[in-house]
Amino acid sequence: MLQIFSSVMDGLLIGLVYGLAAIGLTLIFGVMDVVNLAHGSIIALGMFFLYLFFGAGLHPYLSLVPVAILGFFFGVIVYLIAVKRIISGPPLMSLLSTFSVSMIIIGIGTALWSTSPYNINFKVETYNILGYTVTSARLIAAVAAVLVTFGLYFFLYRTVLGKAVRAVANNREAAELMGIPSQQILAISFGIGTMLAMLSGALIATLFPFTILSGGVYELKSFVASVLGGLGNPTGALLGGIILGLIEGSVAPFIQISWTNVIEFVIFVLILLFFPTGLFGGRK
Amino acid sequence: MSALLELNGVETGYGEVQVLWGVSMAVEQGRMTTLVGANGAGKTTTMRAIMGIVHPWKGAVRFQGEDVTRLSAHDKAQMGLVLVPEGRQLFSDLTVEENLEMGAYSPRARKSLDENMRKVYGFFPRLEERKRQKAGTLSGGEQQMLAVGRGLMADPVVLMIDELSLGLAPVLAQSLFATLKRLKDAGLTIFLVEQNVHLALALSDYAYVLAEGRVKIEGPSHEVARNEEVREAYLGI
Amino acid sequence: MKFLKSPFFWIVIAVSLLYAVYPKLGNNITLRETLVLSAIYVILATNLNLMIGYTGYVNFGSIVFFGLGGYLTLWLIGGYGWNLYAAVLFAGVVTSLLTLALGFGILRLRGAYFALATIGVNEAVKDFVSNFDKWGGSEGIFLPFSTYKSMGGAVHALWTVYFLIIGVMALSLLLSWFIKRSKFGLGLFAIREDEDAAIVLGVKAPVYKAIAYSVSAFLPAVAGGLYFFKNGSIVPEEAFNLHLSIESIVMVMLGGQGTVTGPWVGAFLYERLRGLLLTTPSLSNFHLVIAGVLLLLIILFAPGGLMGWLYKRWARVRGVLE
Amino acid sequence: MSTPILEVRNVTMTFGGLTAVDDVSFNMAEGEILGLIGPNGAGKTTLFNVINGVYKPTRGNVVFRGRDITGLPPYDVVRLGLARTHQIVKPLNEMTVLENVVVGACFGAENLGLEPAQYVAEEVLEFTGLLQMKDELAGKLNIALKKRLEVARALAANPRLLLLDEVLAGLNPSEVAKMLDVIRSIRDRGISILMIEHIMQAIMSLSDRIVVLNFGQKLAEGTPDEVANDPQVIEAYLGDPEMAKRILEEEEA
Amino acid sequence: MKKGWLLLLLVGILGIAQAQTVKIGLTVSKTGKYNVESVNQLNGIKLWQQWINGQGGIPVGGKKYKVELKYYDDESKAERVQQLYSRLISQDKVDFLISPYSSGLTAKAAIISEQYGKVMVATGAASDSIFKLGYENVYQIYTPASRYLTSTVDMLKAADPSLKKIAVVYEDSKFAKAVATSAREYAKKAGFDVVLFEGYPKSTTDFGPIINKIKASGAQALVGGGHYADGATFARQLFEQKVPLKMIALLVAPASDEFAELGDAAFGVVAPSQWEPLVKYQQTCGPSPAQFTEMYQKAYGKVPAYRAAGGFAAGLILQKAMMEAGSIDSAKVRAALDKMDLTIFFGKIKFSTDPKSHGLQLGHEMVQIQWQKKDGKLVKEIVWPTNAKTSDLIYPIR
Repeated sequence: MLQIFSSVMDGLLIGLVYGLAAIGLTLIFGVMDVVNLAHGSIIALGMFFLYLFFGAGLHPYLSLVPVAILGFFFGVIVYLIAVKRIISGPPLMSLLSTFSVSMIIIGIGTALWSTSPYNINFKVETYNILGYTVTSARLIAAVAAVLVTFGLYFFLYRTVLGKAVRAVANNREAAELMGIPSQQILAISFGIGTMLAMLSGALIATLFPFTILSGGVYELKSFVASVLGGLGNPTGALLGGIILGLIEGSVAPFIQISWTNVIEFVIFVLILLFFPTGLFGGRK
Repeated sequence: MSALLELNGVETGYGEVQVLWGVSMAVEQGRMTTLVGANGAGKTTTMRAIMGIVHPWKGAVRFQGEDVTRLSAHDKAQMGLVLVPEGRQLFSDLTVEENLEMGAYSPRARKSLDENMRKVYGFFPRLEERKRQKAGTLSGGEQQMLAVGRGLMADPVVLMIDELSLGLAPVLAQSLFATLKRLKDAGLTIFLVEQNVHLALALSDYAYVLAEGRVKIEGPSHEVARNEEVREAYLGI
Repeated sequence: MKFLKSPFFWIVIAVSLLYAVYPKLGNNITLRETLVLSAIYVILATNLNLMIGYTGYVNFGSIVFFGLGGYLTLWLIGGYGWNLYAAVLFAGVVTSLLTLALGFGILRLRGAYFALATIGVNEAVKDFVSNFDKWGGSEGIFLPFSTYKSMGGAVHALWTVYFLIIGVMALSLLLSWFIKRSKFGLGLFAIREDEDAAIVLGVKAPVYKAIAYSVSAFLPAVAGGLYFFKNGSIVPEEAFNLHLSIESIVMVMLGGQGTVTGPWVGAFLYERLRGLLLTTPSLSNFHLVIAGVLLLLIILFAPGGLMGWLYKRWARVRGVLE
Repeated sequence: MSTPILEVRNVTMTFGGLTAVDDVSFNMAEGEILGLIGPNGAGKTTLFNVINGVYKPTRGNVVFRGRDITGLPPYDVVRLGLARTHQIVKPLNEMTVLENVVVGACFGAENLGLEPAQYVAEEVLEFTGLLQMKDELAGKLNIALKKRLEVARALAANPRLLLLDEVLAGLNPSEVAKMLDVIRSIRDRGISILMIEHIMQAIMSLSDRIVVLNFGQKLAEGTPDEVANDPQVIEAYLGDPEMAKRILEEEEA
Repeated sequence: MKKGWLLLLLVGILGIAQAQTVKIGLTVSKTGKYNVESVNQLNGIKLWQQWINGQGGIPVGGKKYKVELKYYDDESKAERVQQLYSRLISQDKVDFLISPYSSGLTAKAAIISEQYGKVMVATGAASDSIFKLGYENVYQIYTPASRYLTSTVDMLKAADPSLKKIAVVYEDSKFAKAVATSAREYAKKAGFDVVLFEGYPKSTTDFGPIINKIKASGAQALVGGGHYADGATFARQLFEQKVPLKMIALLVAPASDEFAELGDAAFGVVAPSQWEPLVKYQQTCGPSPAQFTEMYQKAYGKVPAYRAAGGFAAGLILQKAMMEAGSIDSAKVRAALDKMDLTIFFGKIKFSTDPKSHGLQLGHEMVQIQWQKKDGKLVKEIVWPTNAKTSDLIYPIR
C-alpha cells in the first residue's frame, strides 16, 4: 500500500516537470504548427546552462532566472535563423530544420562537454511523510513547475502580449490586420517555448545526472504528454505530463520497470490514432 | 484636397497570376466609398493589396499623403488603416472581449481602449452580453458584429470592410448597414466591398466598379446605380 | 521490355556491377565494408523516398523495418536453423505485411501527426524487443560462428552477403524507378500533390498509401536481415536506431526527394561526407555540427535537393536521371 | 420517363451545430444541364461534396443512375461515372498538365492503364484546348487555364455526370466565352452537367433548369425564366432593392 | 660490379629484417559513449608497447620484435568496428589484434578476426556469450560477467550468515543482465532469498520506482547496477531516500575514482573490480602490480584504473604467447594461448579450451572494493578476498 502511495506521489511530482517540458513543445506547435525536434537538445542545453551558473557559484534555484532569460533569447535566435523562413512551408521542412538545429546543439555540446554525465551537487534535504520519503529537490522542482505554469497562464490570459500570442496562434493574418506584428509575436512565442523547455531541463538537472544526449528521453516524453493532452493545448500538456508521471508511477509496482516505456509508446500511438486531438482537445 | 487613401496604378496577383491591372482609386475623408464588381473581379485582392498582405508589384498606395506601399499590414493598421477582412477572421479561441482588446493592439488605439469599448458595446449590445463567450461560438450575425466592432476598436482613420453582408440573413444585414450609416454620419471614413449592389450603392457616396482587375466605371453612387451598363455587367439580367 | 532501352536502367546495372566487382577484384575488404555501408544507406534512403518523395508522407521511423528484418532473420537462422535466403525473404514478407496492417491505421494521420506516430511506433517496437526474451531482450541475438561455416566459411559467406546487399540496392533503385513510371506511382504522386484532389479523381488513397508504406518496408527489411547477419549479432539500439532513420531523411533531402537518382546520390554523398568529417581530426569533433548546418542550408535555400537544383539548371538531365 | 441520372433525396448535412444543407431534394434527367445558384454560404459546395462522397450526409440519400451511392467514398463514385471540379482549383502542382489529366483518365470510370490513359488525356486536352501546354507544370498555369485543367481532368474520367463548381468565376469575358463553348460541347457528347455558377448571364443561357439554394434550403426550382422572376430569389440572391430605402427611412424616423 | 651492388642490397635488406616488428591492430573509441574507458585502455596498451620496446622488443625465437601499434577511432559504433578491423587485417596487415572496448563492439570485431583466423585478445569485454559462439581465435582477459558478483555473494555470506533477503537490480543491458542472472543463481544456491530481481532501462536517471520496489520487497542487501552513470545515480538516490540496506554492491561505478564525488552517498558502497593498484598478486612474469602502477603514474600522471591495467595485460599476454610459441605465426601463438596458465600483475590467466566456450577466461578473479572513510576522506579499500584485503569490510552500512 505504502509502495503504491509512494509510486503515485513520485509519479505526480515528476509528472509536473514532464508537463512543463511538454508545455514548451505544445506552445510552439499551437502557435505556429511547428513540431520542434530541437526540443530535446534544448532541454539538455537547459541542464548545462544551469550547470554553468551553478559552477560559477550561483545557487541552483537562483540560477533558474538567468537560465530562463538565456533560454528566451536562444529561442528567439533559433526562430529567426531556422524557423522563420520555412514557417509556412510543408511540415517536413520545419521538422527537418528544427532537427538540424538539434544536430548543431548536440554537436557543439558534445565538443564542449563530451557525452559523459554531469551532476548538480548541492545539499538536498530528505523528508519523511507518513513513511513516504521525498527529497526537497523533487518537491521544489514540482512546485517550480507549477509556478512557471501559472506564470505562463497569467501571461497568456492576463497580459496584452500574451493575448496577442493567442491571437496570432488563432489567426495570423487577422492579427496582422489588427496591427499585431505577427513575426515578432512568433519569435517571442518560440522564445517562450524554448525558455520553458530549458527551465524544465534545469529542474531535471537538479534531480538527476545528465549528459548532452539526455534531452532525447524527455523530448519523447514531451511528445507523449502533449499528444495525450492534445497538441497545441498547454493545459492539456500539463495534465498529459501528470498522467504520464502517474502511469509511470502506478504501473511500476505491478510490472517490470523496463516495460513502462513500451506501455507509454503504445498509449502514444493509440491516442494519436483514436484521439488525434488528445484527451483534452487540441488543435485539429 | 488630396484623398485620405489613394491607389495609383496598382498591379498585383498571386504567384504568376496577375489579378489587378493598374487599379487607381481615391477614398475621400468622411465619405463612404464602395467597391463593387463580380466574383473574381479582384475586389478582395484590392483590399489585400492596400493592406500589404499581397504585395503590389507595381503602383503605389498612399495613406494620409504618405507612401505606405512597402509597409507591412500591422504597420498600416497601427497608422489607422484598418481592414475588416472577408470571412470575418475572428480569433475564435479568444473571448469576445479579448477579440475587441486585440483590435486595440496598436499603441495609438490602446490609449482610448475603454472609451472605444463602450462605444462598440453601444453599437452592438449583443456583444456586451456575450463578452465572456468564445468568438467561435457566436452566431453568424454576432460574428460579423464582432468583426466590425474589432475593426472599430483600432480607432480607424479609414475603415475598410470586405463583404459586410456575406452569408447574413437580410434582417441582420440591414441592421449592420444601419450601424455603418451611423458611423459614417459620425464622420468615419469607410471603404466598403459589398456584393449587395443595391444597398452598397444606395448608402455610399462614391462607387468604383471593378471588372477583370480594372476599374471600369466610377462616379457618385447614385449615378453609378442608374447606369444600365453596370446593371448588365454585374447583375446579368 | 521497353525498360531495356532506357539509359537509366543501364546506369543502375553498371553501377551495381561496379560496386560488386571492384572490391572483389582487388580483394579489398576495407573498400567492401565501406561500400556495404554506402549500399545500406542507398537502400534505406531509396525506399524511404517512396513515402516521403512519392507519397508525401514523412516517415520518421523508417528504421523499424530494417531492425525488424534483422531480428526476424537472425531469430530464424539462430533459433531454427533456416538458411539465409529463406530467412531474409521471410523477414521481408512478414515485415511488409505487418507494415501494411499498421499502414491502414496510422496513415489516416497526416503531416506532423503521422511523423510523430512513426517515431512512436519505432520506439515502442524498440522497447518491446528490449523486453522480449524470445529475441534475447536487451542482450539481443548472437549468431554462432558455425552459421557462417555452413555457407562455405566466413570469408565466403561475407562476400555472398555483400553481393546480396548490392543486389538489394540495385533492386531498390529499379523498384523505385518502376514505381515512378507506373500507374501506381502516378496515383502516389497525385496523393503527394493533393490527397483530397487525388481521392476525388478516383485514386484509392487509403489503399495506395498503405501499399506504398508496405512496399517501402520490404527491401529495407531484407537489407536489415543481411546486414545483421553480416554483423553476426543484433541488439535493440542498433536495430532501431532512430538517428539512422533521420539520417536517411537527410540523405533523401540532400539528393532531392521524389526523384530516383536523388536519394541514391544523397546517400552516397552523405556517407562520403560523414566519412570525411569523421576521419579528419580537426573536423571529427564537429561532424554533427557540420552535418546539421548543411542540412539547415539545404532546407532553407535548396529544398529541392541536388536533383532539384540540377533540374532547374539543366532540364535535360531529367531525361537521363529519373 | 427514364430513370433520372441523379436523385438528391432529402439531403441534410450538419457540422457541429451548423446546418449547411437542410433537407434538399431534386432530380436531374439524363442529358440535362442543371444550374445550382444561391448566395455565398448557401451550401452549394457542401451539397456537391455530399453528392460525390466527400461528406456522408447526416440524413437523406444520393442516387446515381438508380444506384444508392450515399456514403460511397469519392474514388468509388468516380468509378461509377460521376466526376467533379473544385471551386478552389486543386491542380497537382508539381506534375505536368498532361500528367494531371492522365491521373483523371487512369482512375476514372474506365480504370485505364497508363498507355491508353495517355491517348485519352491527349484527346481531352485537345478538346479543352490545353494540348499545346501539356508539358507545363500545372502549378504554373494561370487561373483560367487551371480552371480548364480542372474540367479536363474530370472529363478524362469519362463521366456520365459532371459536377462543375464555379468554373467561370475569375475568368475574363473572352475566357468565359471559351469555357462556355467547352461546356456546351461536353453536353453535346451526352454528358449531364450539374453546375454551380455566379455569372447569371452564363447560367441563365446554359441551364435547362435551375435550383436555388439559400441558407441550406431549396428556395426555388424551375426554368431560368421562372427563377429569374421569382421575387424570393431576387431578394435572397440579388439583394433587396427596398432594403436600402428601409435603412434610410429608419434613420430618419 | 653489378653483382656486388645486389649483394650489398641483399645484406642491407637482411640487416633491416634483423630488427623486426610485430604489428598489433585495434580500434579505440576516441569519440562516442565509450570514449573515457576506451582511451584508458589504450593508455595501458601504449604503456606496454613503450615498456617492451624499451627492452629492445619481444624476444621470439632468437629475434627481437619491436611492437608497432595500429589503431583507428571506431566512434563507439558497431558498423565502424567491422570496417576498421577488416582494414587492419587486409590493408595494414597486422599480425595480431586487440579487441575494442566493450563486449558489444568486441563481438562485432570477433566475426572479422575469426574469418581471417587472426588471434584477438579481448580486453574490456566481460561477456560470456561471445565465447559461446564457437570462435577459435578470441581470448578473454577479464573475469567474465557470470563470475562478477559471485564473490560479492560469498563475502556477504561470510559477513552476515543470518541475512536472508537480497535484491538483485540491474541495468537492462547485455553485460549487467548476464551478471545479474548468474548472481541470482549463485545467491539462491548459497541459501539467499532473492526477493526482487528487476532490470531498469539503460537511460534511467529516475530510480524512484525501483527504490519503491526495493523498499516494498523488504530486501536487506542489494547487488546489481550496470555502468557508471546509472550506478552513481542509483547510489545517490538510495542514499537520499534512506533505503535501509545493510550492504550495497554495484557494478562498475564505485570502482571508478570519480565515485567519491557522491560524497556521503558513496560511503560503504561495494563494487567488484577486475583489478586495483593495491592488489598483491605474485606475478610469474612482467612487472609487479606496484611496478606497473608506478610506471603508469610516471607516464600519465595518475593512478591506473583497471581498464588501463587490462590494456597492459592484453599486450603482456600476447607477448608471452609469442615468446612461448617461439614464432609470430597465428596458429602457433593460438596453441600457446590455449596452454597458457600463469599469474601476472593483473592476476591469474587461463583460457577455456572447451570448444563450447573456447577462449573464456577461467583463471582471473574479481576483487571487492569498498568506499570507506580515512581521516574524513573517502578512500577505496580492498575488502575481499581476505588474502588481498587492505581493510575490513564495514558492515552493516546503515
